[in-house]
Amino acid sequence: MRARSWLPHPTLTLVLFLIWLLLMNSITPGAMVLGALLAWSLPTLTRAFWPEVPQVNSSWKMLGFILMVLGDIVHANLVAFRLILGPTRKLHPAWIEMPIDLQDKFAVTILASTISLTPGTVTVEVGRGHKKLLIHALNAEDPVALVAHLKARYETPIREIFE
Amino acid sequence: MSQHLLILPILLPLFTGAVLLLFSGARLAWKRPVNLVASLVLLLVSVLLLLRVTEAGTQVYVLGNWVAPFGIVLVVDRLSALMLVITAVLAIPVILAMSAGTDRTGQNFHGLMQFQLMGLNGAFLTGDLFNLFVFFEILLIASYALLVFGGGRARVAASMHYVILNLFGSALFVIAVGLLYGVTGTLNMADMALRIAALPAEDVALVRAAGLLLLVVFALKAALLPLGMWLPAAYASAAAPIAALFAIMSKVGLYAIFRVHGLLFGEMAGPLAGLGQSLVWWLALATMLLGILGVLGARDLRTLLAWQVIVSVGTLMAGWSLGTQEAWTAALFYMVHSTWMTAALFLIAGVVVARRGDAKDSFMVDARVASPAVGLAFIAGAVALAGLPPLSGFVGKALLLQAAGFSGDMTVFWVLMLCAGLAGLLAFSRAGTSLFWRGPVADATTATTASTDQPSMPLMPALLLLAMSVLLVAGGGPILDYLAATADALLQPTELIRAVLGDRYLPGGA
Amino acid sequence: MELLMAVSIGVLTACGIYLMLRARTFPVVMGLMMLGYAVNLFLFSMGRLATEAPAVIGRAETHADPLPQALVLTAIVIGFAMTAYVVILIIRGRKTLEHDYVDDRVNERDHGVAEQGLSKRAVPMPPTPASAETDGEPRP
Amino acid sequence: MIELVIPIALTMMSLALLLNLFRLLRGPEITDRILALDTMYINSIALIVLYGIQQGSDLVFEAAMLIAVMGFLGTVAVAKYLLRGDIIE
Amino acid sequence: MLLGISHRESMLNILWILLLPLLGACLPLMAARLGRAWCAGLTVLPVLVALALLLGTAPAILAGQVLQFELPWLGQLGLALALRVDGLSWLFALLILGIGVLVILYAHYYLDKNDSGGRFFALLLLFMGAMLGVVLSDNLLLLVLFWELTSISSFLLIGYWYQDSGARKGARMALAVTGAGGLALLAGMLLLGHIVGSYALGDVLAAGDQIRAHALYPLVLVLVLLGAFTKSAQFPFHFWLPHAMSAPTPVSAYLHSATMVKAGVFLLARFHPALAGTEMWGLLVTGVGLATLLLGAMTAMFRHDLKGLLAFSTISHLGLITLLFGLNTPMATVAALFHIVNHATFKASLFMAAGIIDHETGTRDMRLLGGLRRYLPYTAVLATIAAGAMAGVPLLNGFLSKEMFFAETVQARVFGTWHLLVPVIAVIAGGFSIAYSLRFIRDVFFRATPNWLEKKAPHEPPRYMRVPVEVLVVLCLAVGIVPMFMVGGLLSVAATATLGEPAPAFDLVIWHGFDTALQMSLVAMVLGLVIYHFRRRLHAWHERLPLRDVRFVFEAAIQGLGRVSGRLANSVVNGSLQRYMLLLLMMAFLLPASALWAWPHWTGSRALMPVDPVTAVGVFILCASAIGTVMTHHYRLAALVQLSAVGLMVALAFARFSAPDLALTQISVEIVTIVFLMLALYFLPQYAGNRSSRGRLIRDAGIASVVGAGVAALAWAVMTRPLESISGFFLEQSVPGGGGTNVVNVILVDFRGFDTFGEITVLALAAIGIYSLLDGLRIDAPGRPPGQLINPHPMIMTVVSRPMLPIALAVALYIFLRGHNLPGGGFIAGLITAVALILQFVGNGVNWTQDRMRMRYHPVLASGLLLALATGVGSWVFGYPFLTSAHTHVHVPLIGDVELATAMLFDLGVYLVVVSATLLIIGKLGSISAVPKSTEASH
Amino acid sequence: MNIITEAIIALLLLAGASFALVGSIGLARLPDFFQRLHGPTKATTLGVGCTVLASAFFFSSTQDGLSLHEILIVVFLFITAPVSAHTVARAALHRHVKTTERTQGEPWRH
Ligand code: NA
Ligand code: NA
Repeated sequence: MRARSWLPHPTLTLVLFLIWLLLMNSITPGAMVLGALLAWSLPTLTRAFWPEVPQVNSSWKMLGFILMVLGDIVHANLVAFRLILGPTRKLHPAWIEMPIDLQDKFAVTILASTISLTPGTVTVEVGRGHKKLLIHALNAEDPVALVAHLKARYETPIREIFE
Repeated sequence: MSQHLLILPILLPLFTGAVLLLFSGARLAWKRPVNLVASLVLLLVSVLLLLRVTEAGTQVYVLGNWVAPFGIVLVVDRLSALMLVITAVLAIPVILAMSAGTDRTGQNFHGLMQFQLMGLNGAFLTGDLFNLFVFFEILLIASYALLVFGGGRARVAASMHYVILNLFGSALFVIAVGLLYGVTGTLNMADMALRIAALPAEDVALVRAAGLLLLVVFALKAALLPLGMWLPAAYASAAAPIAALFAIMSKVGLYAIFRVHGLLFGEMAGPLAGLGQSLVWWLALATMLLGILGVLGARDLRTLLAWQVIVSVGTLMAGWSLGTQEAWTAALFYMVHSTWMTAALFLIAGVVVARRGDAKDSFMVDARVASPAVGLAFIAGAVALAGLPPLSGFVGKALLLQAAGFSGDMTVFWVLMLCAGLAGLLAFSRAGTSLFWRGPVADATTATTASTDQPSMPLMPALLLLAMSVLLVAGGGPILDYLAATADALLQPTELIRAVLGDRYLPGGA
Repeated sequence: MELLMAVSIGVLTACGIYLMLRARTFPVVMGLMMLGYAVNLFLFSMGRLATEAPAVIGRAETHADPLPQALVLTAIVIGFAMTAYVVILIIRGRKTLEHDYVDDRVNERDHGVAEQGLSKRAVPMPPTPASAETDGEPRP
Repeated sequence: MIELVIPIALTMMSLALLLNLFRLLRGPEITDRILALDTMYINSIALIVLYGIQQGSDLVFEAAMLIAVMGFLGTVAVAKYLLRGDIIE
Repeated sequence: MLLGISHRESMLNILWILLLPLLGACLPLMAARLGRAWCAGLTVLPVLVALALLLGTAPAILAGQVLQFELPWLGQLGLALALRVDGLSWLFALLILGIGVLVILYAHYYLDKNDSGGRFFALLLLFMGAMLGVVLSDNLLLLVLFWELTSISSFLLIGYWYQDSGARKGARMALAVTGAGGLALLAGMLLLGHIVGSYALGDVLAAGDQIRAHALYPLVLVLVLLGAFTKSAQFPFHFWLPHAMSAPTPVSAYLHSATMVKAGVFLLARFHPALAGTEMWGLLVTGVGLATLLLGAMTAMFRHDLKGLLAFSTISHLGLITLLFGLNTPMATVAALFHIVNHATFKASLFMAAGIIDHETGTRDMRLLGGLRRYLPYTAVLATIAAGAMAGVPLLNGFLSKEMFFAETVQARVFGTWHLLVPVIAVIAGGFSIAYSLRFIRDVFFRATPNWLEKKAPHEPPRYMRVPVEVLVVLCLAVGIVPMFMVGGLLSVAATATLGEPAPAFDLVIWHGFDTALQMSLVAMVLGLVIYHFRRRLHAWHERLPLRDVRFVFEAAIQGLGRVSGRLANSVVNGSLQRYMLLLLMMAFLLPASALWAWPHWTGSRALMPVDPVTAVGVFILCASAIGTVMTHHYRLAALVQLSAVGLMVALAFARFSAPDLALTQISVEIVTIVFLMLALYFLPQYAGNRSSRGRLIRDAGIASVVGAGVAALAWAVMTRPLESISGFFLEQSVPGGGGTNVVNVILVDFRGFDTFGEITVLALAAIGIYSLLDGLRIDAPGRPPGQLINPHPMIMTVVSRPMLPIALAVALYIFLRGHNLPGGGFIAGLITAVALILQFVGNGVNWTQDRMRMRYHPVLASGLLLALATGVGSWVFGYPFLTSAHTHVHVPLIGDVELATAMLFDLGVYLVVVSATLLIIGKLGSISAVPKSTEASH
Repeated sequence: MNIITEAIIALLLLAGASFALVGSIGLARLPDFFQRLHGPTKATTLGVGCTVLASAFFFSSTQDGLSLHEILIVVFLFITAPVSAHTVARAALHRHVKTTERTQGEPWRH
């Protein structure tokens, strides 16, 4: 869908505004005016570089997803702690192919990044036409179960948010 | 407004260069006159500055209104003004020669030329040691681009050596400047001179080390043996007008030695006075010897000229290391002469190359340039450069020999000077007979490599420079008076220091 | 701490110089970069070392010497420009000279040879990346 | 308490950097070295931030942020080079 | 009164005598188009005027006056445009101009239609002017100046027929020998000037005793004599002269009779008062003259070429004159001057005659000629008379001076007990002289006419071509018959001028009794006839001698010199960067090391910082990565990765030691540099095996370590010393004067904004230079790594790159805005922007990105520079110097106080330059391997 | 700064350093490249996250006003770290970098 020309990326504008406030590290009128100006002008200026605008269906869901991923990161890191420090012979590394149903490139990227961020798995390759992901798992005793887990926990919410 | 005249030799080329860059897609028919007119204005400015310095003494320009030694100052004294004029005079024939078509063989010549002038003028004007480094880098990077202008195997190969050695040289420069700052706590050269004069005894060795390191850096640019080996290949391979422009490049090193070592290690410097002179003396003699060998062995004109540059470097550095007023006067005269005459002959070599087609300027191929005008110009240039009368080389050489004096330890110098003349005589007569007298008439249009866009090369720019040689001889009296005063001022830098540090600790800012 | 800094400068200088003495272009460029680091640290250290003393007024009680820092900044930028130029030059050299040695031993001024671009020294073409598996390192 | 913890944290970070160095020097694959460099970059962020806390000054914050924003470009460039040779085409 | 003072009007005349030929040299060049007659006519005109002016001074000169003219020129050098006409210079000037006129006339007929008359006559006039300069100079340096000018112009005259290899070689040889002599003369003159304290000829001539007593006298004498001997073709420098015969005959007639070769003996005469009179003078001058006399005379006998014979005869006669000067008696001087005149007349006419013969028969080989009297009776008579003068036949001028010469040789005591050597050799040489003169006449004009000549039937030359010969022969006769009337007065004033004291009384008469001289003449005559009689045997004997043509020897020597020199030079400058680098390194190390050798103050008094273990680890990593880079440098990619670890550690070091700006800059630069090197590596081999020997590696490692240690020691020495620097001012003035709290930034954009200006210029220039280097360059990769078919733009990278652009731009703006007060600034902001855009290149490709960027880099680059420039120039409006900054606080509604500094505008210029330069480089580099747009796959 | 804040900061610092260290240990000791990849990409990222959070707490409590800009580091890192991990892994995959024999499955390559 085509974005409105005066506000091509509303979400990006919001994000930039927040980033600007964070950068200034203070909420002063000056910072907000400048930030608003920036948050509006930068996406407009760089529109040519990002023609296809990802559609965010639900900001609340996205927030929830982010929090869940953060939680997973912390939790999984503790697991990784054990795996890395433990005897390496007990690891079960595996190549896993994960079929995906996402259409949007942006959504696929979010999925791939999420998988990479959560310990134990790294997205190594995206299949042609992004129909599948190649994942390397550090310790996957049951690859099939892992794929099911990843699809349920990450792919489904992402699809809900973006498609 | 007239107080800003001092900075114009830097800003004018910068502005012109930037404008040429702004319209980099414009046709050469527009760029050429812009470049030329800017250079003519530059010449005017330089001459005005020289006149002003002659009348009113050393001039100082306080950049950013921050007084020395805190801000950067530009200083125009007799030496700087002289260098400005030499450079501006040189620039005009170079631009004229390039504008005949060689500027088509590469990109952005006209812009680069202006930036080259900016770098050179900045180096001649600045009174700050680190700023000198910065301008060195400007003039170097412009020269890198100009040296390889037009491309080709020889240029690329020579360029590689030139660039890499100079990058190393720049690193050494930074180390030396850093060291001097670390010990003296200042960057303004006049201030540094005062601080070196009052240096605690235990720090003298450090400053001595830094001074010698600087000498190495400058000697690299000046192409003193054993640091000058990059030069023959570089000069011989560059496009002829570029090689002509490069005649000033090796003089920048010499200028820096006169300026920096004259100021920092002058008579005020106590134990450091005359730093490096005795060492340079022997290196200079070795340089002359090597140059003589190269001149004798050269098998084409541009290589011959490149080696002739080495000879003149040796001669000049020997003159510097003599350290007397007479010697410096003579060296300065010789510098002016050799810059212009080297350039003139490179321009003539360009004409020869353009006319001889595939034979280029090789002595080994039979093809003669059948133009009496070119031949005459060549003779005049050769006479001047070989130091034969009645042109300026003879005067320079005689002055240097007189200044060297007649004691026994000057024997080697005398012998080398005379041998250099003889070698020039032999080599140039060989060159002349090969290029102008031997073989069938050369016809560039039948050459296999020449295509329709073979750039032409006019003789007139070279004639302009040759006329300068006549001027140097005919008007030698006033010129020598000026140079003698320059040498005096270099040996007695107090006037300069006073001009720079008049009221030392006034807060600046607008 | 001064000793550590001096050692760093020394090691960087030594490594840079060793690389600059190599016969091929790329190591020389790496050597120049390494020397650049050394020189920048050297210049920096000429203002003496200071800790907890950034030269920002109001943000610390004492201030490190700001002048060498400014000089180093200039030196870094110039070094960056020069590195860029020399890197392009060696690429150009590789294309024009058809080898990646710093020396072109073909005597250009040897008449007639230059025009034909003949090489007196048969310069061995370095192995192409295709034949140099995993950047040439021995596999474990 | 913080004064006590920071040296410990700094020591652990130094140790981490040393381990990265080991991988950087050891290889064996070029990708190992790239990974080691990437990790060094990220660990440096932590080191800089720790140092900032120790000094009580956030003047070095931007340095850490720049690594976070731009540091990965180097890794990406080298990795892309390995894939294609030309990283921009 | 010996040195009379001149009249005013004649002073200017002297100058005109010199200037007319010199300036007149332009006339024939301009008249060349009008035809030969105009050419010659316009050539002779200034010479005739000059001659008239000279003759106009005759009364004064004959009255013993000295005319002088002086114009100050290069006083600092001691060079003045000072001229003098005294007896000696008048005599020479007369010869130069008089014979010059005849030669011009002769040449007009001699030159071929194809020869360029303009060039010929111009060079002739130039040469004439130079010769006049030599003889008229009243200043030593001026003399040298004209002396070398004669060498140069004679080079051009000898090489007039340059298509002929012999002419070229002969010209070069003449120039080499006489030019070298000229350099020696220059040295000699400088020394003389030093000894006397003046370069004025009068002063020098008056200081003879002082000169002879000076320790440098031997050196001066040798140098001056080198000049004289080379010019006058004295043994062993005589060899150039015969080869100069390749010149057109008028040139030979001029150079080798009256002018060029006479310059040498002129020098002996001119400096006689200053240099003569010592034993050394006697031995050297007499000895060389004697050797030359004999050698020349003997060799002339063996020449088959007419001009060759005349050339060696010339050498011989110059030896005779030299010998006379060496004898150093007043009468010998008179004799020498007399012979100079005589030789000029008869030798010029002989050369002209030889030219006529050559012209008419097409050969000069006496073995081929004969019987020409039938065809050229008139010329035969003239030549015979002239040859008679050369042989010294009574009633001809040569006889008189030869008699005087013989008489003087008997008196010679130069060689002590060997004094008889001089007359004996003189007689032998006289014999040879008679023999070759005889041969000249008989073999050419008499004998039987060869067949080939009969077919050709040569005839007499045009009427006026003979006139010069006639005039000269008449002079030979006139002087020979009425010598005192003809030249008595002139010789007297010339001798006076030469000796510097009144000339001895002499009487030139044809018959002065059957004295020793006449007896010697008779012996010589008999000897000559004998030699001529046995000439065939002598020739046969001579041909068996293992002699080599000097020209080939000389050429071989010169070429050998060139080869050896070239080889030596090229063995030093051998094109090896490694060598140059090593030498530079050694100089850069050894010179400072010499200053610091045994220096006891390596550690200063400054309190040291305690070591912090984390920093120690950092230093360890830094050093280990650096060494790792070196160890793996053959595996370029691996080395590069380690190198960038070094860069990272350097950035950390800056952060650690209170330089946040530096840390930011270092990191930004580091990342861009890696991208850049990766781009570059694509075009270079990835792996380069080791080709250096082990010894070389160890040597290099050793040198590197020593230098590294040196630099470290320097750093240590400085870091441990207290510093009293100008930086306090910056800390004080940063806020009030510069309007910023970040002192480093204020220094960059204000206190030392000019440095920054330069720095961005360098960056811009690097970009332009790179653009030029890469322009038109298209490189196919040396070979692609495996997997080349995979998608060039992995989706994840592409997708992430897009939001990163606005985010990074926001960061860049933030960094830019805070720069003046906090770490940041235009440069770093520029690099961040560049990185954000590079990311687009990497993620999406060159064409995709450039389509969207629509940025023309050159104009942006220029705008950046111009903006910075405009900011700087702006302060002129307010009467402040360039780059003077202003800052103020502005209240903006909603936003509050905003601090505005012009320095920020300057920083914006920096920003623009950095962005455009970086992108220009990266974009250009990326595009040289890029597939053309049309074939790029869409994605 | 009260004791609780201080404790939180200390805890975060220790946790952060530990994660970073463990990540680096993984990089150093795991047997093949793909396994080593897991250590740094995440553990280290989290380590930085904790440290940065500590910094945010620290500067919020020592200076007036909240200091949240540290969050930006985490944000940027979470955007960029997966990309670098992905590209390096991909490069390794296509260069046929070996894995230990016990690795299950086979990777596909384009
Ligand atoms: Na100011
Ligand atoms: Na800054």
